[in-house]
Amino acid sequence: MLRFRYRFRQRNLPSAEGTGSGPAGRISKMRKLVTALIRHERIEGKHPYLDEARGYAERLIDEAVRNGDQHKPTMEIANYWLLEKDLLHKLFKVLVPRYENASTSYTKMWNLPTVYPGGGYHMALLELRNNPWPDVIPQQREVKNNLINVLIKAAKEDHEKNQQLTEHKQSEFTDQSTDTGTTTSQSP
Amino acid sequence: MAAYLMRRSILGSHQCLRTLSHQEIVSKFSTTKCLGEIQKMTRLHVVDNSGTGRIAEFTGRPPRCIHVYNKTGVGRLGDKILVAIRGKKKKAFIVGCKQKQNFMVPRFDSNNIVLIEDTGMPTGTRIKVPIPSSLRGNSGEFTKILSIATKFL
Amino acid sequence: MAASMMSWRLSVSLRCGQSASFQQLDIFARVLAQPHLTQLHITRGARRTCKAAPWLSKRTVDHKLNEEVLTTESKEFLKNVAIERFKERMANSPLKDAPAERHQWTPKSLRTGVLAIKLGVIPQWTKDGHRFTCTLLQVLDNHVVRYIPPEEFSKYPSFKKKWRKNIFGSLVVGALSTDPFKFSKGYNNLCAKVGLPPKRKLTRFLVTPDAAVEPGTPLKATHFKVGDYVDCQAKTIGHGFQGVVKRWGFKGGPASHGTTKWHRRTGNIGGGRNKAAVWKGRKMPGHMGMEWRTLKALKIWRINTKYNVLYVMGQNVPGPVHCYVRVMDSRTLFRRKERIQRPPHMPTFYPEDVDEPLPEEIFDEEMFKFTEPSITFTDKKDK
Amino acid sequence: MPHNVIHMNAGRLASRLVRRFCTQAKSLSNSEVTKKRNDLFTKEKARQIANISRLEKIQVQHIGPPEECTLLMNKGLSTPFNCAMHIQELLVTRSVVALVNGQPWDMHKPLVEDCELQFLHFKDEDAKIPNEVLWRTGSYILGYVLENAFKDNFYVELCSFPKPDVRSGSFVYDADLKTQHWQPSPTELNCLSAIGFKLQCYDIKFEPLEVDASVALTMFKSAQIPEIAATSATGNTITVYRMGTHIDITRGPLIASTNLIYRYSVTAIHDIESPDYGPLKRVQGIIMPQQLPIHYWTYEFLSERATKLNPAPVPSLKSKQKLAAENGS
Amino acid sequence: MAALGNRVAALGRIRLLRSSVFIQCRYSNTLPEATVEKHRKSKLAQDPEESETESLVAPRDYKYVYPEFLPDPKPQYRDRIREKLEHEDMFRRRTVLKIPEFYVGSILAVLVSDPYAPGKKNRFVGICINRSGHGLRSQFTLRNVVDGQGMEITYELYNPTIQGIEVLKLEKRLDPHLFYLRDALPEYSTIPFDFEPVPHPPGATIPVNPVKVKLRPRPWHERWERQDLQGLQDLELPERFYERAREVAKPWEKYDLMKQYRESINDDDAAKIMGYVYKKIQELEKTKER
Repeated sequence: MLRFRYRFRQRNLPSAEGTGSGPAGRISKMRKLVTALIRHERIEGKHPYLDEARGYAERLIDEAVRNGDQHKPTMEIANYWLLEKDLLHKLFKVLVPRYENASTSYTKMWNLPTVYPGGGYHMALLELRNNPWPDVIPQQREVKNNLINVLIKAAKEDHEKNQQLTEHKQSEFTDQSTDTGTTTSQSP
Repeated sequence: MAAYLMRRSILGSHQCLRTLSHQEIVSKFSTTKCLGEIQKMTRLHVVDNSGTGRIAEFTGRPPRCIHVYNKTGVGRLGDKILVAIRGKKKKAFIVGCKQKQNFMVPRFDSNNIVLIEDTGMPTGTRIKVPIPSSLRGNSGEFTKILSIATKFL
Repeated sequence: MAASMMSWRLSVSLRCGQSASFQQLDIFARVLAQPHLTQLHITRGARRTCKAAPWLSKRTVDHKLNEEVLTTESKEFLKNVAIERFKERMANSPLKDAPAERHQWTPKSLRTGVLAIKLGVIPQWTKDGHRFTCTLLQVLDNHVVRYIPPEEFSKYPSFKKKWRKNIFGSLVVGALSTDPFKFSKGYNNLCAKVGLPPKRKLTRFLVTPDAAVEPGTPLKATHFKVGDYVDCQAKTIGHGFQGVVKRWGFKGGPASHGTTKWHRRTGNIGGGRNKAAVWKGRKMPGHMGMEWRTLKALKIWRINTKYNVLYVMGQNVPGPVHCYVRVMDSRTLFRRKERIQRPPHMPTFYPEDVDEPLPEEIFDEEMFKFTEPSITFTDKKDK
Repeated sequence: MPHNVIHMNAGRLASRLVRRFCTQAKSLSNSEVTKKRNDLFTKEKARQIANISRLEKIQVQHIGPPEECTLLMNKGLSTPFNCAMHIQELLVTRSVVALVNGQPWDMHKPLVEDCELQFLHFKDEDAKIPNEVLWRTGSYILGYVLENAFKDNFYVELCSFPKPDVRSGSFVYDADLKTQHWQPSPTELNCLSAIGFKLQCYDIKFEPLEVDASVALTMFKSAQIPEIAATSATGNTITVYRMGTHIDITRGPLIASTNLIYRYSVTAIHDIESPDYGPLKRVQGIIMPQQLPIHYWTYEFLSERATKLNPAPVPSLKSKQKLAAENGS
Repeated sequence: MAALGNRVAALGRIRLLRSSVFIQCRYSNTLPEATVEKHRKSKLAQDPEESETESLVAPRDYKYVYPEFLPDPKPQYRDRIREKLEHEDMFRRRTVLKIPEFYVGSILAVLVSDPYAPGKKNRFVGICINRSGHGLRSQFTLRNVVDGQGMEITYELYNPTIQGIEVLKLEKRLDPHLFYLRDALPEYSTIPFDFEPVPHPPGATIPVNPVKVKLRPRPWHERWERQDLQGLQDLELPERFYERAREVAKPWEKYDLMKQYRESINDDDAAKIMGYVYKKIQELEKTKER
């Protein structure tokens, strides 16, 4: 199951490999991109192309994680998608253990600023999760100690204390009421 | 326009030609599902035992629809149509369609008709193939067709 | 956010005539610097506009307010506090009770509708084996947010001239409760007045005063009865700018036979002679879809009280799956006598009205229930 | 100077005591007093600047982003604010306080020796010092609000405010409002809040000035001043802060400018009873900085908590003397 | 003035952001499915939906035994509650009518109520050439040749007029559909109405009928040579047909993982649905035993 928001309809990318390359050109381009992604773990390019390639890469890793390298059809698929055959080893021996217990998507995508004067494309960056490269967005400051969070934390402690108090009171109250209940029931 | 119509006619005819002549006459055109519907110039298959129908089929010139007596121009089950058969105009009822049908209603491999006279009496005395059971709900002239049917499905 | 802050600041400085020796602010110059307030005229007046009217207070707030500054722990705590408070208020609110005065239904009274969500289309069968398709509409978490009586409503700027004055009040119904952190104060307070959490979507129904519902009352699918006829109003699927063939179903031209550049064109758009003009209402290319459309007089075949789902006749309720649909009593004169004999719940259904709780599934009499044995036909003569 | 000693306004305790025992014929008003203090402050500041006869240079080592550098500044004249102006505009606009040799230092307090300089702001990972400084500023501004909010025939006497405690949820100013039976309505509280809230529109600097105890005495006529002065580093000086025209005693530091404020509310006014000063009003408030935009819901939730009576100690002469004695020893 | 500068800069940023907001024009006034799901279980709602009990793990072949329970894979039509209500209806129907396991290629007899038939019943026997549809819409098509006339009837699986479905011969064929029987010789789809039921022991594997069908010469309904069909004999066409078929073939579709994903219910969802079906089916069997 894909764990990112994919498009309901695929982009046809009619000129993926030159004008008129058609669906065959599209899939060939996708293969190159997926191979590059598995090889380098972080690639940069035009947004629509990477967005399409992302789905294929995710599905490929997903199949590999599900079925392992003993499953023939999976191996056939991997053999098709990875143009450089040494990557088969990487897929099954490096990436599968890495993503075995993943609960999120296997890849991440970032929008890059448009270059001027570029080709007018939206650029993007596609990477595998937990790759060895430095983070795309550096680690953010800790916000734990800012004024708002300090105040909220104190309020939370207060709130918990109050709740305990009220619970305590309620339990006393219910004890009394049950007592009275028993006495009234006994009286007749 | 003439060429257009001619193409239509040949398209419509191939099915019954095939049933008749045992694949001797083969249309060179590809066929599509949507043209299974009965409209003007569609070749049809006579399923009663009338002599006219039998001869028409035997000579390789099966009847063709030249008018559909409804508003849409597309003949459905139980519709009355006008056919050209053996150089004459004759009326007929549709008792089986090749096009897609509703659930529970049979779809046939050919467009079947039963010829009737101008008086409304069927020309034949027996229908050789099964006809849809849903036609039994029809009333009026059609009851005479039902009376000569042998099998309903 | 900035704009609302600015106006607030403006009001503050006007209200408090504090004689400070500081240099006075050039407030109006700063207000004019707000794009939100100066570029308004462009956004309005189009047939389809995605933007809210500028005089309405801003609905949502910048997500950074919560995302960048707060820790997840703080966010969770605040959310829990919000849930606790609203639960408490909703439980204790005296407004939930039935209003003191309840009127009888008359043919002239107009009840409120509900704001449902379209779930999809499934086939169903009648008892005589006839197949039909139903649209499923879920009434999800609907509440009456406020009621404005006719006299007051007639003075509203949004009151349209075509409505007769002092006859219809306005009843605001909200659907889908959500946490208050997404929205601005002005928007939150609309619901907070009656102790409700802010609603994701609000809509307004015209009602007659005798059908007014107390604000804070939840509306369920049981607002309607099985066998009622309703109107469904929703926004259709957008198709963008389309030509006449797709938009109006024109025939276009032939594909071949020497045709050049005349395949999907509209042809002549105006007559000659006396009427040498293009008449109004001429079907032309343009934006298709994404418009409010009403489908009228749809029968309610079945109600699921557990999930609050209405099974409404027809597969062509406007809009895609998961769109908002305004469902209200049909205003057509369809089956009027029947309606008088069998009046609807007035002003809405209250659980106190019935002795036993309603069953999970309510069916129309003519409808086939799947628990029944297969349909068998018998001769009419036998009966 | 030990920083975390009692952060109090010496207030006008003495004047209050004096008036209590020697009835004055003439009634005072806050505006008159303010004017007088401003004159004195301006005069004293001019005098101090005139004392610097020749310019001496000091080396200031800046630590932290955007770059580490050494600045050559004027001794006794240049402030951390001036240093920030040499480095980057961001530091000028967002810095709350400076750390000079590891000690909190006002942005507008002149540097006196070679030092290491660091700028702090509210989004720092450890924002304890800026938070406390802001909380103290909140109390200081409460004083400004109370002195300016009332009509001229009410003479508000400010008493003191305790050490800032952020976790208590509110900051406090204890004062004698001369209206014991007055319970402010929510609208009136809003009016009070608006005075503080409006300050954010202006870039008013908080100017610290160290004055001799005698000068402070003429400014505030307080018997407490010598005691507070004794706790200071030199033993005979008092730090006075001016914001616009408002002058108050506090040990500081305070934030750099009023435009760092985002929201400011006076949340509640409680009655308290002091053993030495009699019945007082405890005014409470809450403040948020511009750098931390807050959703109104969160703010209202926090201000609701700030309406509860703050558990800070009630001002009394003995406690002050005791504390002063402890700090002195 | 620095502060003013700051705020103007901030305003500028907001403005930029606003201009870059993507307005979804096609589906306006509509919520994403995830949002609707969130609101159904929201604690702020008047009466939030209870979280579902854990479903069982169904046997692997359930996906093929009960294919009609898998919903339409098009994401824009999917909704959990609609699917659930639909499934409930289907199970109610299954308590009344026994719907047996069958596949494309099996021989079935269907008994239907017919208002016009003398006994008000109508029976048809044929070979199942197609199964399609999802949920209550699921349908199957039977084909037979009666009196030399080929005919097909499409039935809805959950139509209440169906009185009984009997599997006369349970088997599979080599292809997912058998539409090519329309162009085959009639003997391949001729089944007598008194076809004797072939018993199938419960639990046994479903036999696959390896019969290869001989087609009549062209013209055909479709270009069968272009489809990857296993159950056909050599088509005896000139070489140019095969050349053209090779030209238009799309061999990559076998490996187009996203295309397959979009056109089917993914494994996780299918497992969840089939777990629910398994649970319900077991309950059904228990009630029947009693």
